Amino acid sequence: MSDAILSAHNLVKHFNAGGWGAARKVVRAVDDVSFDVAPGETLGVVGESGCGKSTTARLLTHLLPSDRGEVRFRGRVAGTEVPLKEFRRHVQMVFQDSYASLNPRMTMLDAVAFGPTVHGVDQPEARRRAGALLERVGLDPARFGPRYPHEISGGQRQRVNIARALAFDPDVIVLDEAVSALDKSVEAQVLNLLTELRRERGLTYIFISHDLNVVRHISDRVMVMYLGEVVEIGPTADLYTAPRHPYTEALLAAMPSLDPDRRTMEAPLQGDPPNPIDPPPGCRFHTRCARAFGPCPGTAPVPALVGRRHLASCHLNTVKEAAE
Amino acid sequence: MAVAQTDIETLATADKPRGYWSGVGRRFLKDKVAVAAGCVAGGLILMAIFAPWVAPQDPFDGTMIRRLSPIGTEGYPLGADELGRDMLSRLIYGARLSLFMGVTPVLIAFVIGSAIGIAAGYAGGWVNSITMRVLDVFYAFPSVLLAIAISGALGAGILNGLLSLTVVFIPPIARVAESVTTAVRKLEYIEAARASGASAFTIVRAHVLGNVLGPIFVYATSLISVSMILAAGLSFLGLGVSPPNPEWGLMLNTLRNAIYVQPWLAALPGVMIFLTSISFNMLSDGLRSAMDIKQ
Amino acid sequence: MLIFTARRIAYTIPIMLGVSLVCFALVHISPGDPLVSILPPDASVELQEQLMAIYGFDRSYPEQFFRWLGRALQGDLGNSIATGRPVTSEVMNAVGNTLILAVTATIIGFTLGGLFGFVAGFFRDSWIDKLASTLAVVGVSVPHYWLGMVLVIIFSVELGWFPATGAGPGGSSQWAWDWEHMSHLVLPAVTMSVIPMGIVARTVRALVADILQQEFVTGLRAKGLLDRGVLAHVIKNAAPTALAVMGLQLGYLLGGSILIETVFSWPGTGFLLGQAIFQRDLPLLQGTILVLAMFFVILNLVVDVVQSALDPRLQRG
Amino acid sequence: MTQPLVEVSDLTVTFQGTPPVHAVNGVSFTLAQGEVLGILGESGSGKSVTLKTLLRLLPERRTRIGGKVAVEGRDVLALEGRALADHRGGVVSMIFQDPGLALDPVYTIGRQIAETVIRHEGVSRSTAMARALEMLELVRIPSAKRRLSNYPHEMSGGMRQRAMIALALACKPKLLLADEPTTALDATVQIQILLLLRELQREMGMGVIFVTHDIGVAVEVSDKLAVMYAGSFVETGSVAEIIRDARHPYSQGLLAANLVGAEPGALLKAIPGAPPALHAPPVGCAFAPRCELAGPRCGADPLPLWQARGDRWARCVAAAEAAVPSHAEP
Repeated sequence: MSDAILSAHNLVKHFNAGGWGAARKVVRAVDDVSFDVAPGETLGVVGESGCGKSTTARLLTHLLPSDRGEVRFRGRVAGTEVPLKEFRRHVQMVFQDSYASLNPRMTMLDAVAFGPTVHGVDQPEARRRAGALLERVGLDPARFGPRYPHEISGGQRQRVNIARALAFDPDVIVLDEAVSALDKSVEAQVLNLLTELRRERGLTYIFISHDLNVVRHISDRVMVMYLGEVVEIGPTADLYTAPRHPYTEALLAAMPSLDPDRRTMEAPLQGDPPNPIDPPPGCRFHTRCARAFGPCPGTAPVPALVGRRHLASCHLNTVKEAAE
Repeated sequence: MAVAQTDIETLATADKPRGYWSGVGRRFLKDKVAVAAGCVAGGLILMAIFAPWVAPQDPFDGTMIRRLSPIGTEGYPLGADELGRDMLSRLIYGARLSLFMGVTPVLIAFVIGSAIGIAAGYAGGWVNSITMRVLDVFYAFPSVLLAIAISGALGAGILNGLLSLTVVFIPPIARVAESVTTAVRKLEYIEAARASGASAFTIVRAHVLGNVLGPIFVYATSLISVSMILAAGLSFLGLGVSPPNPEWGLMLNTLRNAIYVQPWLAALPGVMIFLTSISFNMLSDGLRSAMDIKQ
Repeated sequence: MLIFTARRIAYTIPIMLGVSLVCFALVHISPGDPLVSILPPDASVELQEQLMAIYGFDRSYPEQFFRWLGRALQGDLGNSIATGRPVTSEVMNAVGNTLILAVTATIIGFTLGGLFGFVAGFFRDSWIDKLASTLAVVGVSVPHYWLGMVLVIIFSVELGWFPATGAGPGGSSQWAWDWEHMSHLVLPAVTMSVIPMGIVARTVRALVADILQQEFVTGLRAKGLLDRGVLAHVIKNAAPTALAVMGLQLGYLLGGSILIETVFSWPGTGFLLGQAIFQRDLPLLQGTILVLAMFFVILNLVVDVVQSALDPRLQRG
Repeated sequence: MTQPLVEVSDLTVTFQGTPPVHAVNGVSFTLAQGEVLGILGESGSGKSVTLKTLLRLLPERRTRIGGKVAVEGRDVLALEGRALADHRGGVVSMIFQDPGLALDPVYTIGRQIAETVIRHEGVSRSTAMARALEMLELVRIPSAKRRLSNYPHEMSGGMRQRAMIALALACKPKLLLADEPTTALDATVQIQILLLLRELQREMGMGVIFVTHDIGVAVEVSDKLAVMYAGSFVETGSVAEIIRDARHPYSQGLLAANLVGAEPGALLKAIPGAPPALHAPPVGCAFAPRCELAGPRCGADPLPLWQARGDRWARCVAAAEAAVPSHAEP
């Protein structure tokens, strides 16, 4: 898979959560995360709060420095082999909070035009391009161009944020819960826009969301994270129909059923996701896993191939005695 | 490719785009108290500028015959001071030094304090920690004490007074600037700007300054009132401005011994300090709510 | 809690060091020779050098600082140039008087300010709120030394109810809790209370208004609490912050009493400072300011610790 | 016919201001004892406002409420003072979207529950504390006894919501109002809370009104559904009827947007536009500007109703016309 457009290699990010010396608490936000994304594909990333989705997004886009590991763009290490400024042109990001992601003192046209001017495009040309992009995301530049963020709706703001990312003519866009704050009917509009743009421009998406329905709809492959680690990654259809990690199973079973005759009868997991400060040893999921056995508390499972492009980190797939 | 075109949400708000400042202006003008306070403050400033034209008498010209004439004396509507100088003219001329001594330190501290605070706030990390710890030392002095300590050590004089007040106001302004900048720095539009590949300098210029200077400025205006009281207080103690210059705090000091003779005359300069201080305070409150800043 | 207290104390030490450095520097930013006020104008160069050596002014700044700090830690702040008496005893005598004034003023100011602020915040936008807010603005805008003069004019000069100056009959500087002394306390304490009253009223109003807007208040109403039940919750939520503000105000008053003490000739630290400035008595100025600033730093420490003990939300460890 | 638990007729709620907001515009429904109604709508549809009216939690001075709201036959809009306070928490109680905000941060969980019990039942403090413990065990909080002395911020999100439920049910209310109680929770926690609510509802036999924007959540807990748009119910029916046979174009669009039966990767059938701002009460069908079936008749006031049963109807011209021959009887 050396033809990946973007790949993460053993990314690690820990945060200090206070305390000194032996009592020092460390949030293991992202711990040894590796994956790659093929050109033109959409990789969905799912997981609950504290699983490290958003930190992964910021590591991928180099908005946060990683403690260890590297991000490669077309096989070249970002930050060294690809200068950061160039890397940023290729990999863009859209955030969850459409309002906080726009400068309240900047008009929409200027917000979209800002990026290209940073990369040396002159002001009139940048504004012309910005106008065209606003048009493309469905906002009349004459009406919306001179507006400020508080004057437009959440859906419109998120369109502007998408236009701003597009202004770099990027190859990859990381969407961090980009549609989660929107109302369902508006969310559908923005999802459609994303689908169209992807077809039109051959974009690669990394689509982070807690909504398994949306991820299933938009992704080619899905990556499931738990407490800072990747537990399973595979083609959407395989992963949703035949998950190979008990946590993925639980997540899917926790989805409300949408069928009044077949309501969920039992919660797949009890309690809340544990705190990523000092996660359990061995398999991090073993404390909540109904099928935990011998090796789980002691040995951390390694990713194993369980199908075509389908990896899962679970002893159930690799250890023989699990069959009994 | 017109599919998305049909999905557009209708425009929810008014049809004319409005900038931030026009909204602030509209809200401010609706606030009658703030507008009135603004008019008084503006009037005082004009009075200071045009003192020679407004004042009926020479503020330095006194004669012992008129000394401590009561309020309402013919030709001297507000009476005369302990050296027989026209009170009204001295109050009018007093606006010059009093306003200058009150406003200048805040302006200088605004420039220096904002620079320190914004730099520390945007840099974050240990740069921030060290800067803030140093400022904490100055915070460990009550502001009145610090002002008096410094100008007490430096001795009387306009420049020493200005200097000590400036030193007093830099730490609080820097602290506000730091907290506002730190809050802005964590917002996603700054992350988005970083994701554009812009340099720190460009980001501060294009995205940070516009969003932090407003709140810092409003905070600084709220200090003008404190500064007026403190500046006059220094002169009242014999620091700051020296005689025979007309300055409200100094006038209050020299007239203090006259409270058994002409009590209300002696209190007049304080009325001016109070008026200035309260109008700047209300002006600042009005600005704050018009700009929707939570303190 | 213990860990927090220990850490907070550890954090205070560098601040104290910085504060003493600033106090030390005061003497050295002062223009002219620090000995000028005690030397006779025709002093010989020898005498001058001799005195320089006695006071240690001939050494390097860091050396002077640490020698001075070492002595200060042992309670020796030098001698007053004007009176020749030890600064420490002068300051300690005055601190007691200032404390009486400041604590009384804080109690008056906090009671009234808290009441006004609470009522204003609870009945937001009513006429009571407008009145209380106006009083608060007046409180923070009024030049308190002038207010002191006005009170003297009204209650001493015009009505003759209270004495205008001093802390006791016949210029006595020994405080006692009798009527003679208390009547001297009334005017300065009321004058001084105006500052914390305004600030406390503003803070409490904002605090109460903010608490009332939080969703848990809707939750309290939703579970059927009556107004007085809700009130109890609001008070408990507001108390830690309000008490912290009160503590800080007490500190400000201790340090900021100089103008009011000057107006009323109250024999406290402020009055002492006024004398030091007037006579250019730098050791006295330096010592008084150091003691007051240390008081303030320690008060801050106590306020922080008490606040974190009272407020379960502050999970400091 | 027995008296319904809740009877709301022609409820209107207007927030005064410049401009005013007509948040609820003529909502009517009834809820029987022990029934669960899900109200489904997007932000600004007026679903939470409708809910809060049942407890009179809207700011009195800025709100105009019209119509009739009765719980157990008592006129809620006429309650004052102590009677209103007895109604709140005693007869009707509520759980909120974010228990981290809805619980008092400086009181322990035990005290907050006990306080409610003392207020409504006048029992002693120790009896009330015993009840609090009982309630925490009922909502299955592990080591409940220890949790009594916890502050809200010391608990996880799911635990806090359980504690909120314990608080709401402490005085055995007849009606529980739930305002998006699982929206802020993680998926695996959400389903636990939904199941708990379902179970407690069945055990205690109370009526529940459950407001949510998530169809899946509504399906898991509700018997009946009402779809709300621009301050009005546009369609009601049993859960199965709404999911399988939605008649109102907005309900259909909402189902499509929730990806019910959507083909992966394909474009969705999205509703264009955005909801109206409601500065004036809507005339005719508020959804018409976004509706592909809209015609001139959609401006009619009152709008024609398609109705199959008392509580199975849709307020839509197109639905009414399409169904005229087959659904003649009420």
